[in-house]
Amino acid sequence: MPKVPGLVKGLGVTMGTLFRTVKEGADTVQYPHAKEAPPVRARGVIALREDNCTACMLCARSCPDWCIYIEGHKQLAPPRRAGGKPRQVNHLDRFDIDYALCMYCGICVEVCPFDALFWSPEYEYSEPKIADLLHDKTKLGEWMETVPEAPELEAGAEKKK
Amino acid sequence: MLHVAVEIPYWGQSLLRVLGGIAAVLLPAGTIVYLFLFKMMSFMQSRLGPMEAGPFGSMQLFAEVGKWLQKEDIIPENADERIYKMAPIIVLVSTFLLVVVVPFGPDAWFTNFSAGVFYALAIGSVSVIGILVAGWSSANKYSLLGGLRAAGQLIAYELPMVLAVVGVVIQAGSMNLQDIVVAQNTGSIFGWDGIGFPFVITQFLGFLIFMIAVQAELTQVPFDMPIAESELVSGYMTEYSGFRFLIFFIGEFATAGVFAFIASVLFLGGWGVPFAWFGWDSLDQVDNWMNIGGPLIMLTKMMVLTGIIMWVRFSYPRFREDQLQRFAWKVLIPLSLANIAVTAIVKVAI
Amino acid sequence: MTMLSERQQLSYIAAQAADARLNVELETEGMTLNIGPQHPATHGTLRIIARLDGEQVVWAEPVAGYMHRGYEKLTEVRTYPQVTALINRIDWLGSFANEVPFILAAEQLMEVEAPPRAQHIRTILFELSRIANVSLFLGDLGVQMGAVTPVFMAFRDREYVLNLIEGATGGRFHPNFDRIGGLKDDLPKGWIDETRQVMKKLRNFCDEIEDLLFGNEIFQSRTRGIGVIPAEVAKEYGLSGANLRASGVDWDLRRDQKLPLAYDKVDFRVWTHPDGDSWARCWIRLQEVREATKIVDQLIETIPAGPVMAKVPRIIKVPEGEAWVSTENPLGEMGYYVVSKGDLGPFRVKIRSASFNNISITPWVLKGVYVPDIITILASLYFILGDIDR
Amino acid sequence: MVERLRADLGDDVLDVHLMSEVDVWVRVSVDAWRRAGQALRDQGFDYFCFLSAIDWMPSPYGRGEDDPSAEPAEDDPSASEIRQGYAGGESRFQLLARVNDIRRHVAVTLKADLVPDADGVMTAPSWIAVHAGANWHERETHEMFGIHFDGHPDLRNMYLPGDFEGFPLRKDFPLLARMVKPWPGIVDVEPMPAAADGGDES
Repeated sequence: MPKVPGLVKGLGVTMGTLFRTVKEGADTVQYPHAKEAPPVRARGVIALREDNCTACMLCARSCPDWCIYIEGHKQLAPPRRAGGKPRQVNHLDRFDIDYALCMYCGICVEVCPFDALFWSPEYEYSEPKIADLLHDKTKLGEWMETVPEAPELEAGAEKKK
Repeated sequence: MLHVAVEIPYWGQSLLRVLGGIAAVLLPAGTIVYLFLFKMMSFMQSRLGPMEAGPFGSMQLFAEVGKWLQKEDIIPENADERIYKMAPIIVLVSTFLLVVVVPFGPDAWFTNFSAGVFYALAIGSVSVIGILVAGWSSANKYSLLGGLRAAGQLIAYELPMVLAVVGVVIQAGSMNLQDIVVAQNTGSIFGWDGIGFPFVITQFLGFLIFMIAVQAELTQVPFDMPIAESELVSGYMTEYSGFRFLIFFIGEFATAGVFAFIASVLFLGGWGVPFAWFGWDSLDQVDNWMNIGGPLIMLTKMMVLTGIIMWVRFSYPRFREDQLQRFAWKVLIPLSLANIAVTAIVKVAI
Repeated sequence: MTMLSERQQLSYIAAQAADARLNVELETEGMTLNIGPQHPATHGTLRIIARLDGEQVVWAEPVAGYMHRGYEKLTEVRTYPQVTALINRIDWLGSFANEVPFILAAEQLMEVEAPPRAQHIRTILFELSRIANVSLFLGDLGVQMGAVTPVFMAFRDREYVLNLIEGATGGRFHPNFDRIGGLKDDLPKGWIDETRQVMKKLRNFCDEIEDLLFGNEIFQSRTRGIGVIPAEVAKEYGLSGANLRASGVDWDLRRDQKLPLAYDKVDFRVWTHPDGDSWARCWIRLQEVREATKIVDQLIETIPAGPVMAKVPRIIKVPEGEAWVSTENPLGEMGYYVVSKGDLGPFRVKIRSASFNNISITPWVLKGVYVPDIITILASLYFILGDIDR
Repeated sequence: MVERLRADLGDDVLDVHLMSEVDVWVRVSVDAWRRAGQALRDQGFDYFCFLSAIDWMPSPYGRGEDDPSAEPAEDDPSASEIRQGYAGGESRFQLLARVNDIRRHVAVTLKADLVPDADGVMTAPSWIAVHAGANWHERETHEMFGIHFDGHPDLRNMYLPGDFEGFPLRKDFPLLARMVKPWPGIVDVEPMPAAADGGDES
């Protein structure tokens, strides 16, 4: 069989793609009308469960970009058991993440010892003003609704402790 | 068949021709841009292309024109201002002058030169001046390189184009484009006149060379060294913006359309249907409805040819400057000369 | 094939010499062309100053530094986990591959080793990032030479790979998934099946690119015999990766180095090409994508069960010492010289990035070529600006 | 390999650090820097990997994560002590280079002490004659550490603007990004107004 010249083959590839696009539809998604669902693990935005936070500063200290700002004060909470002494807890006054600085490394979520920070795959929170990218604790708390369940693991994986 | 004889006064004819001329330049440009540049290219790349403006993005071109018209007309500080402003006009005007000789029907022509082919080829190279001037007056090194490359390339490919046409002229025995159309449609292949006798059959080599040369004249990939957006940043168009860039842009695709018109006239039988279908023998007997039907046939053929031009454009990488010069001088020109020689010998022998 | 290309090389060199002689006789005036820093061909901001004689380059010099971010300084003020997040921004197209050598160097100093399952998954992700990186190169190659379609095909199919990486790690471009002692997490369910499908698509993409671009005679005439780098010069400049193998040097750190990665468990071929021209470099990369898909295919079938994290303290302090680990990254040899003083963060990290060495050869190789060849040679050397400037 | 290098360079090989299966470090005197490169090249180490330098002085700025409220650490002499790494050394700055033999799959890391002269300029012989690829690496090292290379054709700045002052990778060059902003990790939890006595734990 004589070799098909590469010039002709190339034309064939583009024409083939054209017919495939006509027949099976494009590989792209018409963004505002249709959306692709990001994977469960996608690092879109950090959500905060305020009740769990003890203002321990671990996340703020481990952040490579210094983009987490925490302020808190101590207050007395009702005792756990009836008749016990009232506990002293750290109450969170301010928890801001500056998404203009954040580089989405996820270290803060990982170091949090009290499961107060979570990743949500939500990504549509761009703002016309850069200052609006500073999310305060109420806004971070609202993201909690979008946090998905952790996915099941592939066969052969060991359960985490 | 009903023979409608409508007498149009001279001023009416002139008006129709002017409007027709504008339509013949802008309509192909618009359809090429939408159909091929927006849609075919996108589909070849597994995407949909513009979809927002109008149904299926069909109004996208108007949106683009609107955008360009809004933009500031920037003139570089060191540019030669008068010439800089003139350059896109030269390019567009040469396109308008080119479409003048193309016949669209038995009476739907703009001018009926007896040396139409000669005129077309001469005018076709005027745009070189526009491009060279644009490259020089921009006061930009990339533009200058682009302009020089364009000049070298267009001159190199002008020659095979002319020589490829000579074969057709010999076969038709005329340089009038209308006569060439008639010659193809009244002809017959060994007595069978079912499809007339389009010259693409005997002049296939010529057709091929002509199309390659057209590709180069239009500076489309693989001959787009003068534009070469990945190295010369669009070459001679680098500094243009807004309205003037729009003119270059329209000029590029309008010229593609007009060259496709000319190619269809020279090789594919132009506006005509084989005359034998309706029992016509000569141009005078052709029905008047062909003045409407002819342009539509031309448009179809034009779309097919530009489709091929664009298809190649979206599939190929580009030649290097010296390679494409070598290709023109060492391959195309000898081939077209051989084509002329063979055509002449066969013509004399028969 | 070799014969032909040698002849082409010779004629090319002869033509250039003749041109140069003519120019000397005519005493034409030179022109300095400033390519970049903002230029479509320098994906990023590399600037090339070229002194031209007509269309021929007399002298060319790349100017880097428009994207210098000072990573070597920044690593000194960060802890080890923070450094991982930082360094996957060096070569942003194959970012997981940047993390691996650093983590391995730290593990070497701490004398821990990741469990086999983690090593396996590491290798898979490493190869996936190679595919993501080099498939974009294959598409970009077309754009540099005027073909618009390959790049869209590359973006289309790279997307599947990025989805895989994102599905496993959470980050499309900056996974930050590698940890000292293992991985952050295990793979999610269904990931392996998806990977199998995607690898088929990628092989199909390689065939398409081969038909569309590599088989094209115009492409071949643009690349064959252009920018020839002999093996001796390549070694002297420290070229690595596909650029070195294209010069006929059989050196691949995946095969020639003992590292705690799963490369010894798979069967793959290291491609070399004798020519050393642009064509060879591009062709080697195409084969490497194919090879990488095969490696991934073999690895996903044999992932051992077990944990993905070794026992490491919660707060990582790396004992005093020095370690050098380099891996065969998509762009070439990427290594970290980590000096630790027993602190939370490294004392000094020397980052040996592949593109820095690969691009340092440009003044040598660009001498005497034509302006369009600058673009093809740079494209075939394949650099990422973040990898040069760091 | 080390034996041959010793034979070639004589007393200029100052120290050798060998970790089996891992790596080899060789410290040579700075005068023999080029000769060492040449000798290794002749032995088959013809693949040039990288060239750089190290400033062994601990940074006076730390990681910029100081808590101003915390008590200043006691002046620990070990904090400012200069401790060189493998293969020892005597000076604050050390040159560092690595060459591979890609046939035998071995590599050497070379080191050399740099002693500033009367003007405080440190000079080392350039490696360009040995490995042409050292050009950019030496430029980078010159820019980052202020080490002068003898025989290098042009030691222009590679990354930074030409009139940049200072040498960024020296430890006494402050990292501005960590200086202009207070560390957010400072404990910012107000103690209970009532329990002022035990409020400082957090």
